[in-house]
Amino acid sequence: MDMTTYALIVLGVMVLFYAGAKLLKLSTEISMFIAAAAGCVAGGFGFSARHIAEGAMTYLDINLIFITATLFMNILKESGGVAFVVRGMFRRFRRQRAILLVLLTILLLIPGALTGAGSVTVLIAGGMVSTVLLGLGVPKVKTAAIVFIVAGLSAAAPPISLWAMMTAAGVNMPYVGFFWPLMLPCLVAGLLTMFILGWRGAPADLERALEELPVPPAGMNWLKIILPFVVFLGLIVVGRTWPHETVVTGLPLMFLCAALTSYVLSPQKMDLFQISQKTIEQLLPLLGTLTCVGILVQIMTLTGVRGLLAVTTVTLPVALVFATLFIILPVSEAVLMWGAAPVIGVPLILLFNTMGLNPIVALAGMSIIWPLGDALPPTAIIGRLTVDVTGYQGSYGQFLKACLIPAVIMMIIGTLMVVYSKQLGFLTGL
Amino acid sequence: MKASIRKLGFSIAGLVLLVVSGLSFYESRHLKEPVVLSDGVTQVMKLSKYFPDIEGTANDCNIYVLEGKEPGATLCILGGTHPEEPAGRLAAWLFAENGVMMKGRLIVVLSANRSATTVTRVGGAYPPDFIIPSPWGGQTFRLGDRWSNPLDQWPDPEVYIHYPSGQYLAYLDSRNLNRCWPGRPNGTLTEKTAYAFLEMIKKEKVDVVIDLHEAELQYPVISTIVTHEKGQELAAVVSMTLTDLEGFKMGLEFSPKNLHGLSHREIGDYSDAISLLFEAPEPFLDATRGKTTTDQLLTGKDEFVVKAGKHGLLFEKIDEKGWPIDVRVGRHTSAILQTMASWTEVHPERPLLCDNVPRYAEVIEKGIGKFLQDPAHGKPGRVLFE
Amino acid sequence: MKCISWIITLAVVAGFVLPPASAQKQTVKLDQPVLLTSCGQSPGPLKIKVFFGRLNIDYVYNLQASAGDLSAKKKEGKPFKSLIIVTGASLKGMGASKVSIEDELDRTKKLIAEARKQGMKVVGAHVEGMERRAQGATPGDNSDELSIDAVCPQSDLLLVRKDGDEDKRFTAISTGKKIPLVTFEKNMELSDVLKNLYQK
Amino acid sequence: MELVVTIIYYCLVGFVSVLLIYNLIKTTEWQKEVLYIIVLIPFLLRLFMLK
Repeated sequence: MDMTTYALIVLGVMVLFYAGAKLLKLSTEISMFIAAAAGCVAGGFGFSARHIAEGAMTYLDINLIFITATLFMNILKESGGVAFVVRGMFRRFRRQRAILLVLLTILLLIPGALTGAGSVTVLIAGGMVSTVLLGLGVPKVKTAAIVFIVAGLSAAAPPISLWAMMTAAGVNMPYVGFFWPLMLPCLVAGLLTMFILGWRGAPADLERALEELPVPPAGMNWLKIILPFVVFLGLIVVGRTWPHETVVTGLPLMFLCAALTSYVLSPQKMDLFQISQKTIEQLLPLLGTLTCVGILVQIMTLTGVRGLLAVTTVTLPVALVFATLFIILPVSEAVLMWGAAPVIGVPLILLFNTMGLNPIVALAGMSIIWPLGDALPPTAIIGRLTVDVTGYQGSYGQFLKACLIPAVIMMIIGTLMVVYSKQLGFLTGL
Repeated sequence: MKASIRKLGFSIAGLVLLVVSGLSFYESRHLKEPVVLSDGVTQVMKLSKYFPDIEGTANDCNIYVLEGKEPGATLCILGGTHPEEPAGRLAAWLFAENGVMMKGRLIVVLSANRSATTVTRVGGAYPPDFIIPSPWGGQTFRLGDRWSNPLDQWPDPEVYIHYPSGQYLAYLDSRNLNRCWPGRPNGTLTEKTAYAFLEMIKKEKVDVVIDLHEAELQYPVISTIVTHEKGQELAAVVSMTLTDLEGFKMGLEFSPKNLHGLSHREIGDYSDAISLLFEAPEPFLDATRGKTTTDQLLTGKDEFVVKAGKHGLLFEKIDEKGWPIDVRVGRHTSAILQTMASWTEVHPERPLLCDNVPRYAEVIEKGIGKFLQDPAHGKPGRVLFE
Repeated sequence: MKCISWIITLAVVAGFVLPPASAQKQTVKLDQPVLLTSCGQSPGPLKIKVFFGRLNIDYVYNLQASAGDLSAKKKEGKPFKSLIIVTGASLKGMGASKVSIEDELDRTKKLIAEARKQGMKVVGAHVEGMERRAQGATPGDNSDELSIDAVCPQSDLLLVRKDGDEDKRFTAISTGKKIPLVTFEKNMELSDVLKNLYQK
Repeated sequence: MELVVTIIYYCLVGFVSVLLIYNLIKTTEWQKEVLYIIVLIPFLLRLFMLK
């Protein structure tokens, strides 16, 4: 049997088992695990414990970053810090809509940018920001769309963009030079989304909205909120300024230090074990996804399915690839979540690199499009989470429709960044 | 009750997976690779001799010295900088098990980043080891990875900043020996390893250092010598002679001055030695490869990589014959022997001449296994382990 | 084993001593001193440099040589008599010297113009085979071919390793522009080719 | 000093492992149980210095 037939059979088995598992209403993570195990057996490797465990190890460090960053954000929320910021902003700028919208965009971008997860943005800031937006008279469906789109952008925003990190790692490319290529489109698209969807709307009862916002505990102040961020940024700056005089700390420990600072400064007592345990519970779908994606990729690599997808992708007509990026990326994200990065992203970046495009800018462009898949079935984790958190009760179709304009903007920005990546190479600063 | 039995069942299944995989990882980390010393090996040292901080770490590797019958220059071969490129290690192995220096001195390193030999790449689906068949059965080698084992160096930095240039590199590359030159004494394990080697190069007054590598066919720097400015003429002659006489093409590339951490740049800059890096083709590393197996690793045959080649996406030719390990190892042994010959042409007063190591054609004809020695028949005290 | 190394050594020596089978009769003669440079920053010129050293030819090796270098030498009263520009681009090489192919083409254009002004002979060379042609480069990267276009049609002589002319690109330039083409098969034959070219 | 940081990381991995086991015991959904076990494996492999 030739390699193509063999790999196609294994791929077929994997797809079949994935679809079967989904039909049985199993979660995406477990479906991916089942597909991987079935592929391993179909490929003639049996149930290889070594390969499954090795694949599961792939994103251990990224999982640690996830856990510590989310722990930091959760402590900040539990201590009343986020409520303090939202309330403060709303009180000060409730009559200056433009400024408030800019600040809300930035606020929504921060949690996801730091953790790499849009769901963290939704959980940490989504509820409060939607309260403010509703207070400003923005309809519920548009509020939900804003939270979802900006949360997606926050996940793509630097410093942690998992799509970019995972794809870069897959092609041995340094995760360096991504800051501005990711930051600029995220900011632009985020602001456009906020203003397009949130500009219109007669302010409802501002005072009532203010009342609805959670009240921060007494003793909370700006210093207590800023200091943990100072610790985090300070560790990054120190590490970058004196890399050879200081000890290697790594991102998880940096986030842990920030989390502990926030914990110590909190005006109200918190149960650290309980918050940590809740954090793990909250993150289980994401940790599970990353672990199962690692297993899936390992088995795809083992059986040559990754090679089949890669060689098929890199030999496609380039115009076709450019023209279908806006479909391929969100759909791959909807099916595989972050698995889309190593499975689809890696061959695409190989193709762009061999074509002489700038792989960093191209990958940043792709990273802007990927999050759109988080609203699409079968997974739609973040889309559904947003609908829950913002309290939107209309149809899911209406929610998707509300997301359409900003989604098209993101698709256009992302595709243009890929096509003109060479000309935009200066953004990398390399 | 039912739920707790279910939970127990799942937990036991998880435990079995953990134990079975854990045992496999443990075994490959501790697999012993015998080295039967050639009669030409006059001394075996530890790297820690040059930098005691390395002592007791995974990277305190063996250094094999082959003192010549007549004096001459000193050449050092670094195998195993990237253990997942096995032709580099195997070529060095042939020198350690067969080489006899007639003139000059040879220093051979088989596992420059020994830590990286003890782990395979997550997500890469590598086999843990591979067997080179030999007339006496065969020898098993650890496959290894490109980066040091996280069990020996953890955590990775937020971004890796190269010492002393300050160049930003991927965080993973803080565990890549070929991004850590010239190293630093108070750095990470990988940086300390590079520092220790540089100390050795200086103290032993090494004239030429050759770092042996392999590359994926989609990588532009392939089937070539990368040379520091100091070695340009030597490399040009070696490249031309090999292409003319041995039937394989060997290109030439300059070591970029603004790309830091690589052996061909930093060894040349921070010591008196000429630094060269040899690249052979290894389709096993290509992201478009098919099934990831030991067979693919050793034969270099791959339908998908051939398909990528037909679309003009590769920098080296490949057909259904693939790139067998014998061909890749033979390229390295010939290139090293030719470097000695070309060096001697220019420096007749400080010659280098090694005997008993097969060149390209002979390695292909007889296979590497023919030149691997049987540890069961090694003389007492002449069998060591990597 | 010893026997094989002897055979190889003999073959190397033979490469230097015996006349190259494929080298054509050269009608163009060149004078010294010669400026040896590159268009594209590939390591090709190094191969010629090695033989210049062995043949005791008076040369200056400067990969970034400019028109100013030619006029400065003229001012000194010791003008260069011939210019060899080795074509072929090296992405690594150009990155290392922080120049783009456009910079290279511009520098080469000025260099050839100055050489013409001084009445020097210009040799366009390609010595690294098909690996240093667009076929050996990234799809879409035609910098190797651009460097050939910038130099070869403007030359008085083409010096090419035969396997680099697989697609008859240099033959076409030679025929079309009536520029003599000297080819050689083995690298070591370059020694005799250069010896003949610079023989008084 | 590097050793101290490494030890902190092993403690962190240990702590996360405890949390994962705690949640595994607490949860009643079978899919979550399976997922906790899958997620736990890499943490334990690192904790026991196997991978």
